[in-house]
Parts: sequence; structure tokens; C-alpha cells
Amino acid sequence: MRFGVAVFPGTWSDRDCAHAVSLAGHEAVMLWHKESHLGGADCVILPGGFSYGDHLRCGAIARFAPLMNAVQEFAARGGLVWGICNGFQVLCEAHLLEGALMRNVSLQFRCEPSWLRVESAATPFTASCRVGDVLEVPVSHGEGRYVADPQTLIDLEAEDRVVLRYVTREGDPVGEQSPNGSMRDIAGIVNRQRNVLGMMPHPERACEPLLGSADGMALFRSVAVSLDRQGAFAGAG
Amino acid sequence: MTDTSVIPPAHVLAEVALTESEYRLAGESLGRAPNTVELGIIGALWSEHCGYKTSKPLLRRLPTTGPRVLQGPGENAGAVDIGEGLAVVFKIESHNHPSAVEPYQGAATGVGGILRDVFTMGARPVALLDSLRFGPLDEPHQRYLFDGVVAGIGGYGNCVGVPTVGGEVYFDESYRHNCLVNAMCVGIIERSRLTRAVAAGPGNPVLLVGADTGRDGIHGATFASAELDEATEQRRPAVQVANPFLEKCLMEACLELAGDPRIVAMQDLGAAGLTSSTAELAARGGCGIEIDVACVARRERGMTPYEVMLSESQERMLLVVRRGDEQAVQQAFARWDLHSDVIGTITDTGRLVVRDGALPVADLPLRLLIDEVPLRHPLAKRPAGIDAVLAVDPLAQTPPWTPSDALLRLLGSPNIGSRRPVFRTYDHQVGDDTVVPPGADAAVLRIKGSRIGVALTTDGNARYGVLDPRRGAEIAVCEAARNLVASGAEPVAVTNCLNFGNPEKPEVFWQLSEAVDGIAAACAALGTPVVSGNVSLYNDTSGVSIDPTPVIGMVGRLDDIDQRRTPSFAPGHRIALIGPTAAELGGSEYQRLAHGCNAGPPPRLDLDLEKRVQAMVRAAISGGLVESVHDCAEGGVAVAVAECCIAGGHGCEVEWSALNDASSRGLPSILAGILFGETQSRFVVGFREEAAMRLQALAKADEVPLIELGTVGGDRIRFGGVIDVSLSDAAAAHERALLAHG
Amino acid sequence: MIYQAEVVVELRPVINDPQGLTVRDGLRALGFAQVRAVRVGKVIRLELEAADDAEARAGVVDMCEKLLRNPVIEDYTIEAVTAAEAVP
Amino acid sequence: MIYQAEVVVELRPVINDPQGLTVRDGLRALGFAQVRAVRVGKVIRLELEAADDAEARAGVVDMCEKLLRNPVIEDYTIEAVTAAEAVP
Ligand SMILES: Nc1ncnc2c1ncn2[C@@H]1O[C@H](COP(=O)(O)OP(=O)(O)O)[C@@H](O)[C@H]1O
Ligand SMILES: [Mg+2]
Repeated sequence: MRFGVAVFPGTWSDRDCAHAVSLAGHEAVMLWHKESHLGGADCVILPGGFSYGDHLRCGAIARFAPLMNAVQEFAARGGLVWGICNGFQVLCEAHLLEGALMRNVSLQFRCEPSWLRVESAATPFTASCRVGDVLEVPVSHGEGRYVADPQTLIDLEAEDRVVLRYVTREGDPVGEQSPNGSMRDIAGIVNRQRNVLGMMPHPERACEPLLGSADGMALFRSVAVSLDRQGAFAGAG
Repeated sequence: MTDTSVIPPAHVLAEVALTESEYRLAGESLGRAPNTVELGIIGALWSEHCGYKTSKPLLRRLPTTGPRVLQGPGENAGAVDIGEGLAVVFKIESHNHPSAVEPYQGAATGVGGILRDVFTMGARPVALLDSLRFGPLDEPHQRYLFDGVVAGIGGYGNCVGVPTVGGEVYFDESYRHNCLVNAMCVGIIERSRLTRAVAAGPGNPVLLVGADTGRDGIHGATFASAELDEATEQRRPAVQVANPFLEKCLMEACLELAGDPRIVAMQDLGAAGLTSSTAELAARGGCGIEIDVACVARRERGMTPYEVMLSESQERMLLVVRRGDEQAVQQAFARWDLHSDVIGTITDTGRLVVRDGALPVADLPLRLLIDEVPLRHPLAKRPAGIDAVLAVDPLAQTPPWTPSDALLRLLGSPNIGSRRPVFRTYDHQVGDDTVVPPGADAAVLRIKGSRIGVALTTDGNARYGVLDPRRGAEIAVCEAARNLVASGAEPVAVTNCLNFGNPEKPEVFWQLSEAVDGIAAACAALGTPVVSGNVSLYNDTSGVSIDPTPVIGMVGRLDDIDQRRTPSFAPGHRIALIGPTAAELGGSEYQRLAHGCNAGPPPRLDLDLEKRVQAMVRAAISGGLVESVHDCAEGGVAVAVAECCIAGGHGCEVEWSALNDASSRGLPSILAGILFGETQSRFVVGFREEAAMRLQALAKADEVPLIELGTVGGDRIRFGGVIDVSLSDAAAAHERALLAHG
Repeated sequence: MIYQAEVVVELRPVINDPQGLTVRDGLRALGFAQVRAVRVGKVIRLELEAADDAEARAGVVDMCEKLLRNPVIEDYTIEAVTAAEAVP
Repeated sequence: MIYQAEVVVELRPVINDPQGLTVRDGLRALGFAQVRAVRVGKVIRLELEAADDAEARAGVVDMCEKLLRNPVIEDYTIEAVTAAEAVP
């Protein structure tokens, strides 16, 4: 399985994502933002970081990179696109996902463990999880407060597109403990076609017990399993 | 002006920080009077910041060599061999004054500067640490500085994607008008790819890369600027706005090029900007350098050659490139959307020559600028009042609180309580290598594809140093080493930042000299050479100097990452105190809180015992005899044990005869001294019952005191009959310590 | 011709603005009890070349629509587009 | 009386504005070659109570001096202070 990892100026989770991919036993290729091909990737990861310094709005400038045109087409043809942290912000700015990510209610950057309840296993990214599983995955962001208009929120829930929700370690609603104050404690969503996932937490930081949690591996495994099922997606090359 | 006997007006010399005699020296060596730009260049390179004219003679006393040392002081950062062909590159640096003026930007640009020192050596920065000092946290302005500095450090480190894994924060009156912001950066590189900033090859082009040059950080020297008016100062920003995004691109581009044969040398631009970077680069290579300021991209119009040469604009790098490869290298930077210009060439003249297009601007021998820095040897005088202060008997003061009450107050002290409100705002994980995150004694990083681990810490409790600067410095080194040992590491090498007042005061120079001797003695004893450092003097406001504050950054090494330990107690484990105990309250945090003073003798330190204790604890760890380890620092044994309880989420039952004696004999201050005194060379460990005998035997063999204190368990922290608090109360006090109105 | 444009980008009224709330509370804590509400937005000053006012303004509108504001959460107003003296 | 005030806080002209530079380059990359310079500041909208215009304006000046701008790097301009209909 081949994962393409996008690199924008200011991206810093690229190496971590590539490391997690290789731990999962797959191949990672770096995709430079000025290129407009995807190196034959079966799944494209838009990693975390501060692309373009998060200036103006997080992800607002990266969204126009030549690479993103290829990603748009790839997604339109059903290719798996996985936005993590800054990648989620880019996907929202690019309108591949609804809503927006805004400054944490605390107005502070937060780097700490978070607990995510799997709300839908009906996505290529959570296929090998069970609904209700609670995954320990760290957050590390200053602008991760998910917001969307009421109708969008209703649709997301109705269409089973809220994939990950912040909960407590015990799996209860986070309430005040929310790392960022996201509406409905949303941590990750998919698009209607369910092939584009955006999430704020960093699964690539939770793939080894040595680092405190290996729960993030479930997502990488899921992607691989799904790609196997559908017969590895013919990358845009 | 060509006549060297004509001395410029006092204000001119003042603005370039030169004395009359220094001016004469320069003139004689030059055989003529320097012009204004040359004067500025000489002033900058002869300044304390670049020329270390006061501290250099002292720094020669530090041990700087050892089997693992690959690069000692003198380069942009030090480097040590940690095995498997890998080197750790590290340095600490201060950004005190800018942070006092604008906490966010001052701290942020400080982080930027220290990052450049490390990637200049070709090493990828893998960790940052920050050592901070402020006035009392309950004062709104100090809270403003603290919040701003922490936000600035996070703002920069989080954006460039280098984890901030450790540091320290202290609050003390002494820093009310001079906060301290020291940042340490640690990088890792294959030994063979280590690059040095040594210019070579006359005819090789010199490249300036990164930010455009603006009128940043140019102090004084109004005489040298276009018009002599108020407006000149107006046009000069008091502080700089950091650009971590630009730094991130600069870092990635430089790391791509490091070790590339087309790159002859790399040098970051720091204090005195182009002036010091060009001069040092050329001097290290024993060659010369010629610069055309007209080729330097400007941020503002109307800049004078003087301003261009002395601008301290951030996020800039200087490279010497193999002749003929300049375009290829410029393209490599352009790939990262970085602007670069060829601004000069390396020569064989041994001179720094500056042109503005065709116009000659400056022409100075590097020997004058670098080797002939006139050293200052100020008077050193032991402060008159110190003996009276040392004569105070800390045990003569009656404790105002019960031991339980005192423990909760200490846990809730801003100098002891949880630092989580700080480090939760720092990305301390990016890079996927942080195995022991902030919150324990030292941070531990793994190295992918290897069993080796790297442990990092910064330490420096200035309260001891006020009482005895030499012992204070020795203790700082030993505490840093203890923090590494507690994490399971072998201490390897040291970087240090000497934060002091105005050295022209004999008392301050004495403190500085004593502190350097203390660092030297402790580093020699522990076998941890000093490979890099930084000096920040003149931390004075209206005649009042800060307490002497040597901050020690130390790097340790674990053969096997699985040897790491943390303070967390596990239920059922036995608790032991390793090391001596004496009722010493002088300089303790308890004394500050309970009696509002800092007096009496500071804790004793026996370097030989220190060595034995550290060796014994390391042996206990490698022998698998101890499960949790924590050093005793501020707050003494009681706080150390409580911290292990809080970290592990379990209470404890401590039975300690010394306590019962003291309380039954009705000696409350002795009791406080035993519980909260800061006797050095101690660790609190948790171990399995089965290991007890072997642990005892090991201590005996190494002639190290060891007392079994009790057992981990329950939801209360109990010390015999004298302390009984609930774990949740203790944890709450600890967690709240740094929060507003906490 | 050189034009100077001032664009204000603000959160849509329905979107809550924690920064505004924090500033409001900060002001009240300082004793400004008269403050009822605060909202914080961005002002973006552009210097651009254009043949005439119309072209300048059209350019600015285009920049706002494409990049400067996020329609999901923000509104923008073009405060001014004025011919300026060139600062070469 | 309820007043609405608009305050613009911007980096002093001599201060480097990294955000402005990034936005400028972003716009150019999008094809807006006509953009020569960009600077990004803050606009702060205040809603406050005051007896009259003078009092309202005096209050706003005071807030700027005390909290809203950082005198080391920023300037402020009070764009408008106008009586408004209360939005209770
Ligand atoms: N400014 C800071 N930034 C990041 N981590 C910090 C900072 N201050 C303290 N820490 C972390 O908090 C923990 C406790 O700090 P400290 O009390 O200084 O430890 P010690 O007393 O063992 O030196 C350590 O892990 C330290 O690295
Ligand atoms: Mg410690």
C-alpha cells in the first residue's frame, strides 16, 4: 500500500506520518506542494503543521497549492484523502469538507492526550474499529474548534458523518474538558462520499506504546484493510 | 578624521560602547582613526555580547574536553558523541532584555536564534527547553510577562515544529525588573555530517539568505545614520516581530544543503548581524572577506551602510558557497521560496572589507576585530553584608505552620507546583520521539532505529547562589545531573547561560567569578565538560542587580531507552530515600514561604558523595532494583515524596524515626528542616520488596546513605504522626500553583 | 497607478468570538464597566497597481472572494480604495 | 446611551509584518501580480455605554492606551464612535 504525504511550506507532521505509515508496514512517498501528481499514492495524507505560518487563516493559502488540484481530482474519483490537524483545516478551506476550524475557546495552544469515541465504523478510515471504541490520541493545535451552521451539523449527524468525537477517558461527554470547544465535540468528519476524512488529533503520534498510546494505529490499519477490499485504488500517478 | 590622537566626543564612544583607551588601542593597531562605520563595527565586535571582553578570562577556567566531546565552545553550538555514529548538538542562549521590553516577541525571537545556532551545524533540531525567571507571580505585570513569554516560546516552537520538552520557571523579587528568558536547543546529526562555520577558498561567493534586512536591533549610533535627528531612533523598531514560518523554511533548506560539497560554510546571523557573522566566519578560516552592502536586500528605504552592517534582523543565514555553484544553491533556496543574494566573496587578505557599490565603506584587519578584543579585568569583591546573612540560623525561626499545612503550601508554591499550565501550551511531541514528556525530572527522547535515548534538563536555583555563588553554581550542575540520573541517563555534557548583573560592580564580578569556579569544579567532578554557553551581563535596573543565576543545560545518554525511569509511584512499592539528610533550611523554598527571607548557610555539597550517590542510583536502575526515581529539590523530601505520589496517583505511608524523635522532643524547626530542608545529593526511589536486600547492599558497598521510608498506597499522604493530607488536596494544590488567582 | 485599499474581515455575527469575549472581560477587569460587547476582526491594507479605480476595486473584490475571507465564517467590507502616491 | 466604536490596531510601519508578507506572496501566487504590499492588523468593535459622545470617545481612547494596543509595536486609530440603538 502506498501513502502519499503532502508537504507544504510549514508542514511538520510529514515525517511523523511517514514514520507511522512504515510502522503500519506500508510505503510513504512525500508529495511536494508545487507538484501536481500524487506519486501513485493509494491514500493521500495532508499532515499537521503551520502551512504558510497559519497566516490569514489556517490552511487558507495551502489550499491553492498545485498539489491540491491533484488532490481535488483524486478525491472526486473516490481516492482516500486524510487530513490531520492542519490537513483538516486545509480540507475545510478547500471545501472538500464542510465547516471551519477556529481558535480554541481557551485561546491557547493545547498539546495533551485526548480521547476519541469512534462514532462511525462505516468509513475506510475506521473500518477495523467498532462504534463506541475509545481511542487515546493526542491533540496539538491552537485552532481546532470545529464550527458549522446548524443545518450542516444536522446533516453531519443524520448522515453518520461525524466519525470521531471528543470524550473523556471513560468515554463520557467531555463538556468543559474539551480541548478546543468544538461544536458537538466533533473531532473528525467525512464527506458524503466517505472517502475524505478530516480530524484534528494526531493519530501518527499514537502508533507505539513507547510514545504512550498505539490506538492511532487502528486508523492506519483501517485504511490498509479498506484499500485491500476495494483493490488498491489506482492512484492519480 | 585620520588623526588617532583626536578622540571622538564622549556620546559617540558611548554609543559604540567603547572607552577612550579602547578607542586609542583600535586607532594604534589600525594606524589611523576608524571612520564611523568602522567605529560601529569595532564597537560591536568588542562588545560584551560578541567579544566576551569581561567573561572570556573566566570562561577559560571551564573544563571543555572529554572523550565524547566533538565540538567544544567556539562554534555556533557544542557537540558530543553519543555512539552509533551520532552526535548531539546543543546550546543555551539568553534573550532577557528583549523579553522584558516585549515578552511575546522577545521570547519568540530568542527561540529562533538558538534554533539557528543548531541547524547551522547541520543538525536537525529535535528539542527545545526554556529556563524562565520572573518577579512574584501575584503582581499583574509579572503575570503579563510570564504569560507573554510562555506564549512567545510556544508560538515559535510550535510553528517551526520542534518540540519544547523541558525547562524551568522560578519567581523571585530579584527578577522583578529583569526577567530572564533562556532558551536551549538540541539537535541530532550523523557525526560525519557535522558542519562548521569556517570560511575557506578565496574567490568563493558569500550568500545571504532569508529575511530582508531592516533597521532592527541597531542600538545608538545615531551619529552614523543619514540624518542626526530624533526621527532616526523613531525609524528603529524597539523589538522585532518573529517569523517562525520563514525560519521553518530556512531550516529545512539549510538541512537539505548541510554536508553538501557545494556548501563551504554556514553561519547564522545573530548579535551585530552581518558584522559579526562575516568577521567570525572569515577569522575562523584564517582568510578575509569582502562585502558589498548594496547587494543586501532591504526591508526599508534609505538604510545606511552602517545600519545594514549592524542590523540584527532575524531569520537570516550566511553561506560560503563553492565558486561556480552559487546559482544551483540559490535555486535550492528558491525551491523553499527563500530569497538569497550573493553579497560578497572570501579573500585571502585577512581583512573585513565593506563596500557600498563602488564606494569603500570599511576596511579592517580581522586580527583587530577578533584577536585583539581588549579584555577587561574588573575588581572582584566579596559583598560586605554577606557574612551577617550567612550567620543567621534558619532553625532559630519558629515554623508558622503545621507540617501538613506547610506541605500543601509548598506544593502550591509557584516555584514548586505543576508546570502543566506551561507545557500543555507547548507542542512537546512533534517528531514522534518524546518518550518522557515534560513533568518528570528530565525529558527523554528516543532515537528512531536505535536503542539509545537522550535525556535533557535545565536547572539553576539562584537562591543558593545569593548566599554562596560558588556553591550555588556547583549545586546547579549537580541538580541538573541528578535530574538526568533520575530519568535513567548518564550525564554527558553541559551548556550554560551566565545571567548576572553589571560586572563593573566588584560584588557582581566576584559572584560571576565564583560561579564560574563552581561550575568548573562540579563539571570536573562529574566528568561533564562544558561544550557551549552564553553570557548575559548587565541584568541591572536602577543600580539593582539580579541574583547570580547560572543556568545549566545538561544532556544525558541512555544505552537503552527501556532503562528510563520517572517519579511515578506504583501501589505496593516500597519507598527509600537515598543520600544524606540534615535539617538545612538556609536558601530553601520553605524559608521563603514561611519566613520571607533567604538567609543562613545554603545546603552543603560534597562533590565526592554526590558522585557516589549518582553512581549508586544509576547502578540500581541498570540492575533493575528501582522502579521509580525522583531527585529531591525544592521543598525537600516531603515534597519529593508527595510529587511521586501525585504523579502516580497513589498515597503513601511513611514511617521515619528521625521525624518521631524531632516531634516527640518538641523541636518543630528541626522537624521542618528534616521534612522540607533542601539537603543535596538525594533521591527518592520506589522499589519492589524483593529488591530491598540488594538495594541495601548496593548502598552499603558504595558508602551511600539509604533509609527505607515506607510504602506506596492509599489515598492519603502520611508521614508518621506528623503529616496527614489527602492525595486529592495535595494534587489540587500542586495543579493550581501557576494558575491565575491560584 | 498605485492604489491603497483597506479591507475589513470579520466573523459573521452568528459565530461566537472567544477573543472578543476575552478582550471584553479584560476591559471590564480593568474597570471599564461600560463595555457591553467586543468583537475582534482583521483589517488588511493592500497596496496594488491598477489602471483606474474600477480596476483596482474589482481586483480587491476578487482577492476577498478568493482568499482574504472564508465565506463559511466571515464577512468582508471594502472600506476604501484610493489612489495613492507611489512609494517605489 | 449605547455607543458603537471601531478601533483599528496595526503594527507600526517600521515593524516587520510577517503575516502581511505571507498574504502578499499568497495573493501573488494566486495570480494577483498587481499586489505590491500587504499589512494585516486588527479591527476591534466595541459596544459601550456613555452619557454622550465625548465620554464615549474618552473611554475608548483610555481602553486603547491601557489594553487594546501594545505601544511597543502597535499604533491605533479610532475610526468611529457613534451613538447606536441598544441591542439588549
Ligand atoms: N518553562 C518550562 N517549559 C517546559 N517544561 C517545563 C518548564 N518549566 C518546567 N518544566 C518541566 O516541568 C517539570 C518540573 O520542572 P522542575 O520543577 O524545574 O523540575 P526539577 O525540579 O526536577 O528540575 C520538568 O519536567 C520540567 O522540564
Ligand atoms: Mg528533579
